[in-house]
Amino acid sequence: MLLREVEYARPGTIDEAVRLLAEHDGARPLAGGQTLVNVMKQRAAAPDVLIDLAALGELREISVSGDTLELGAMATLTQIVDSSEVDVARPILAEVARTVADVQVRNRGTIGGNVCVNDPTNHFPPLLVAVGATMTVRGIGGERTVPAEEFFVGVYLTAVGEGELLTRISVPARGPGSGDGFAGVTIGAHGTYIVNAAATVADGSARVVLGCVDAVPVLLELDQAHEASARKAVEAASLEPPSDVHASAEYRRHLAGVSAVRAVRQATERARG
Amino acid sequence: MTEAPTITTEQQETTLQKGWIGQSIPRKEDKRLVQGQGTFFDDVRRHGMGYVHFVRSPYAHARIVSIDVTAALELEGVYGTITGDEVAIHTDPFFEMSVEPGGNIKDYALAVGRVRHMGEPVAAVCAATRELARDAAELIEVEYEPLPVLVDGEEALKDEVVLHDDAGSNVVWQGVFDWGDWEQAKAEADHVVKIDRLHFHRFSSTPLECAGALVEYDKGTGEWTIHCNHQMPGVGAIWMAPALRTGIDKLRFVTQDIGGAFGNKICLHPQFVVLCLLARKLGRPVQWTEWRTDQHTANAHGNERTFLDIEVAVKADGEMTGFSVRAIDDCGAFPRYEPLGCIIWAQVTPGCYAWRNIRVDFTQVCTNKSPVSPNRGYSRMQHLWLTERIVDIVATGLGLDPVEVRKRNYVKAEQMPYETPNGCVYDSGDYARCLDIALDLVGYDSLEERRRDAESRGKLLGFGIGSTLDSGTNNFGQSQLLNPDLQFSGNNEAATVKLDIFGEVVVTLGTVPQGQGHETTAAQVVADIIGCSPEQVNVRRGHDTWFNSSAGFSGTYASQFAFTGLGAVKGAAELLRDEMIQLAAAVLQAEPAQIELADGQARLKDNPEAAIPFMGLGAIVNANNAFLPPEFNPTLNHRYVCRPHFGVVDTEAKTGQLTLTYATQVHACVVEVDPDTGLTEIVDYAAVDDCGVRIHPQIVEGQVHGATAHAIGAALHENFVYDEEGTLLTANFYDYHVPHAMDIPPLKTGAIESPSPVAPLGAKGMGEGGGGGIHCICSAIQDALRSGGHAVYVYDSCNPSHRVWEMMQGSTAEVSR
Amino acid sequence: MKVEGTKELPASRETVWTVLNDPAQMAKLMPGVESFEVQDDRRWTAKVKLPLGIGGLKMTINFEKLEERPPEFSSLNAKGTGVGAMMNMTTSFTLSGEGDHTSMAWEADVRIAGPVGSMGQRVLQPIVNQQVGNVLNALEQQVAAVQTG
Amino acid sequence: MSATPARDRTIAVEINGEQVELEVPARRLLVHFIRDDLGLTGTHVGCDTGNCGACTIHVDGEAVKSCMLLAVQADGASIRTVEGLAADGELTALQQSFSTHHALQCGYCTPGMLMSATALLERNPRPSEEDVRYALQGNICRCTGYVNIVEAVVAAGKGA
Repeated sequence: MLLREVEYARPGTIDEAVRLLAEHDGARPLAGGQTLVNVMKQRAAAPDVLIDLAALGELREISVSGDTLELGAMATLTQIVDSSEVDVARPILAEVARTVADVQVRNRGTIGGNVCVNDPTNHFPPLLVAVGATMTVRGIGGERTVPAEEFFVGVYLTAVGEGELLTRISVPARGPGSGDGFAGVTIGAHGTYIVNAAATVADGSARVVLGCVDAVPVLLELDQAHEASARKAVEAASLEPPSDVHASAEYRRHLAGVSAVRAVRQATERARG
Repeated sequence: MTEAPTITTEQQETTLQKGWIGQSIPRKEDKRLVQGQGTFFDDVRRHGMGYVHFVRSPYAHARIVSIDVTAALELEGVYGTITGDEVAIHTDPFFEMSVEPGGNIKDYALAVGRVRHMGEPVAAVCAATRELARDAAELIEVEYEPLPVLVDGEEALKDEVVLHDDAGSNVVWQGVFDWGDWEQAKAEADHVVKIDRLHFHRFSSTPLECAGALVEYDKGTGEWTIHCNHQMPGVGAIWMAPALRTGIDKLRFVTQDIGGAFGNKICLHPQFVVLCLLARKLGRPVQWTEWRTDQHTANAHGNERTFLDIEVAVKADGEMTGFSVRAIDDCGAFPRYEPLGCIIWAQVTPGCYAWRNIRVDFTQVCTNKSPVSPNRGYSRMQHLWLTERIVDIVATGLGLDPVEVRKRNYVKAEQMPYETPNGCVYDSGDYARCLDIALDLVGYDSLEERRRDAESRGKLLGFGIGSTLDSGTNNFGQSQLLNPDLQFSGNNEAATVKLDIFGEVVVTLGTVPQGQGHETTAAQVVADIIGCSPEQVNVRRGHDTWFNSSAGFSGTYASQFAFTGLGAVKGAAELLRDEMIQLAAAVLQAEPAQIELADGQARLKDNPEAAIPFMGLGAIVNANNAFLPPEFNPTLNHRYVCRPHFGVVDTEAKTGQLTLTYATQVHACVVEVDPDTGLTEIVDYAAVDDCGVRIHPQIVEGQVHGATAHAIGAALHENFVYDEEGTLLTANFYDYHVPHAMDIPPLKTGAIESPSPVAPLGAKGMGEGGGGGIHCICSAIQDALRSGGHAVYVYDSCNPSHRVWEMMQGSTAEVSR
Repeated sequence: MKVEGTKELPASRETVWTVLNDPAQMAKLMPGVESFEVQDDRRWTAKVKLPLGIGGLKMTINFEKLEERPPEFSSLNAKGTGVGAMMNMTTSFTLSGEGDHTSMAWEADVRIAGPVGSMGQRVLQPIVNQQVGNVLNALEQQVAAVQTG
Repeated sequence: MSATPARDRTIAVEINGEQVELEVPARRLLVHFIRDDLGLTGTHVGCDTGNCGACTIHVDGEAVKSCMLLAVQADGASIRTVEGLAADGELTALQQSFSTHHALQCGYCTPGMLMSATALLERNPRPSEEDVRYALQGNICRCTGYVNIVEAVVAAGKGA
């Protein structure tokens, strides 16, 4: 409950934030803090300097440009739930955001934080891979983009390097005849996922992404958006999920199949309209 | 004796009209609590206080090689430290209740030489701020040498790894209870149903407020004041004073508002002794707040119990005549309140049933897990789960209807009061009627229709019943059935009631309320007796040893407030009433029989104009008493100790009145299991309660709701699971999932009232419940899985999705007949 | 938790042995080493910060060589102390192969005690796998560097 | 707020309508700032992982868990705690409803529940039972089984 000593700064611009991150060894960006502060309370991880991104208003913006939904990394989950842009462009994001933790956490927790933490049970890593999101990362030398598929590197590890900042997540708007689904099994209603699966269906094919079964989201591309092919793809993936108190590896493997099928079913139904 | 019970359901509510008693008046506690004006222990501040942080063992079992506090002491703002070595010098081990070998265990306030469970405190540090105390705790270097770890109760019996060298065995207590004639019942049975193994898991009520205290030491008097949330200070003092080598008069416990306790705040004496030593050593008030992870790893788990080699004697017509079982109770690293759990279950030996021949071979062992402590439904819940599992497994195995088999075997209303094979007396009740109401509430008639509907949606529907008793008012004499040398028997509770100068009615309690609304119900009782409104009655918040209203067993536990707590209030109020009448008679120059107390006045029954307000009575005695005759010396200040009568237990036959009142709770539920995931959803739920006279029906219903939510959590999620290294895997609310608002289905409640013939107000204790929700959910999951073609018996009390799924894959307990 | 595997390396057993048994070279294999101190030829200490996205996990790790049979087998014990966690790892490797090819069979038994052990169970396995992967990649590079250098 | 990292900060917050300025260590949680530094002990702590919601307060009108924020993060914010609900001593309809419906037993979770429910009612003055359960998901109560809490909030919404 009681944190180690830490230094705190609240820069006013993104450039300043990036500079501070680069200048200070052991500096971490602080977004909503709904994971980071908790981890610091356990003293499990202890950043030396927190760079609070709260004052960077531009990182909170949600907008649509052309066929792309642009989410500022500091957009809160509540913003995403309430956003009419999200509702029009890619409603699955709001639908999933609505089931993350609870109101209080959604009020503070950000989409950028959710993906940068990359806890294997988090909602957005598999979803963003499924929808083919692109992540924009800013460093002292400038900006680069990383496809979501390459963004998640390991447990608690992403492509965001030391001294860098995730600034924007770009999600293609849902096209006609396409559909998204999300399914899984949680511990209690809206609780931590034991296994989850996100699916997008377009033109008869599907992308299914499994969460909680490996260090990073597992992408399965299906030629045919069928429940049976989803089941087969999960079997073929020879998953070796971790065991814990909530699920054995075997049970997780089974749930991966069930979740994939359910997500594909939902996505297919929606693709049909 | 027994009036026709009244029935209430959600829709319609009728209550006994007896003045204030029986009315759901607004609680006196609420106004402060809804404004954040309650005072909980962590809200108490003192000048110069220091914050304490415990250094805890990361290992489940290890030898402590060395502890170095130097670096911690060098940190600026650190006031001091304490280690096990100092504790061993300045205190004696806590009193143990067991006979040998458990009685030889040495339990100190901090680990001495060896740690026996993850999270066990090995040292403590006190500093100027909370954060600094934790910083300093990190600087205390402890070197451990890990030892082999024991996490399984059955394994413990082998004594290959022994936790306590002083005991020489992991067995704390062992004994056989043999009532009736099991062998004969078995010989005469038409079926003997055998169940190899059932397991009741570890969980606890995890009150939202963790434990803690602020302790002040008065050097001049040698007295400690402990501002805390201990729920049983009477017994806490009995543990602490001898350990601290002082008298009970030197320990003052003060509680105010308490954020729930459920039995989990009974075994706080080890930490409190450390605080007492630190307060004395450092010469300043010290404060300790337990954090959730500490609470989960090292405070209070419920007893884990494994039932082996169960045999049940059943007649051809479905009558069950007895059962035999071997029980292994795992109490964790230290017995503390144990081995009382080895006997408390015997208050409900036959459960709700008329079994006459029961044999229980009971063993309690230590393992490298958190010590246990009483937990809502303490020890009886485990046993009631056994009886309900037996009934459902027998019914399923023999193809009997679960409702019919219950009704056939329940103790009948006309048999009340009913003496159990071990000499307990079920005072009143009508179990079959409670069951009928519960069935009605969950729409039992339409069950098969709903089953088909669920199947059409790919779900397996199941129905289950949990019939339980909440035995209230502990006879401490039952401890003599475990250890005949113990000098404990009976029970008691105290209260005072006084009338002050301006007519204030002030009540103090020995009980330690934690949400049960004692201030309100005590005021209702006093108001009815002395004739005023509950608003006029000021019931002091919490417990204070200096109130002089505590007795040896003071506290709030064992579902006994309605009996002992209110019994004490009633006794004191009646003494006050009698004196007020005498005083009024003297002043009004009338006979006492002519006086009535009503509307805050003492007046002549036949001439209400001739009245003295309470203020007048209070002023006469306290401030204007010169005219009273010398031989008449009223005090208007009365203390009463309620001492229930149990009689003496028979230590040979192991029989006796172990408790006094038996509230009934019959639960019924309908669940839907998802065969693809093993997830269970509760789609209908009803709890029917019969606790005799309900002083405050709304509070009673609230307790029923709360006990049900605990049971639902325990049945589906809450589980303290250890890995083989003794690491607790569910040390926080992430992994130890307690139900939130979306997890609890709408609960239907019903009630009947079978007044207790033995309780002072006809009211039975009922707060604990008997874990009815666990029983009925296990029962319903079994029904659901069997309806899906899985020939399984639910063998564990906790059934999260993975276990249900595993059962569907074919793993189950062995049952034969 | 036990993890094991084999790694094929395009170098002689002697080269691989040298890399694995020289504390200074070994330090380069481990992730997030901040300082490294050699007590004697059997014992050394490293201060590491495991680089996790949520902030580094700091640990002081004491290594002790248990057994060695050059150039075939070596085992060592590593005891790590960090806040909220105690790590205890016993690891060993067996080298085989001829000429410029070495096959390394390795195994490790990792135990984490304390609150982090409680909290981290579902991620521990992937994290350990990940760190092992890093170590093996680093080993490959280091071996290559020794060969060319 | 400065962009130079520092271990201590002087922060200014408006709390229940009053302006406060105080130096705090950067590591101090907002809940401890509120309880220990400001003495507003109505906000409670029930866990150490952000699950229980006993510490729920409003920051700039939104319900948040004050154990998952640093005090320095609240610099410049407007805060409302349970003490700010019945500022004039007159219970709000929701507080009254909690008492009427016996929506509290020990009262420890109550301040957080009230803050979550108040935030809900401000956004949605007539919530359904389902809305209420959804909005209170982040608040654990171990006494009531939530039945009466849900009832109390629904009733407060209906103006009952």
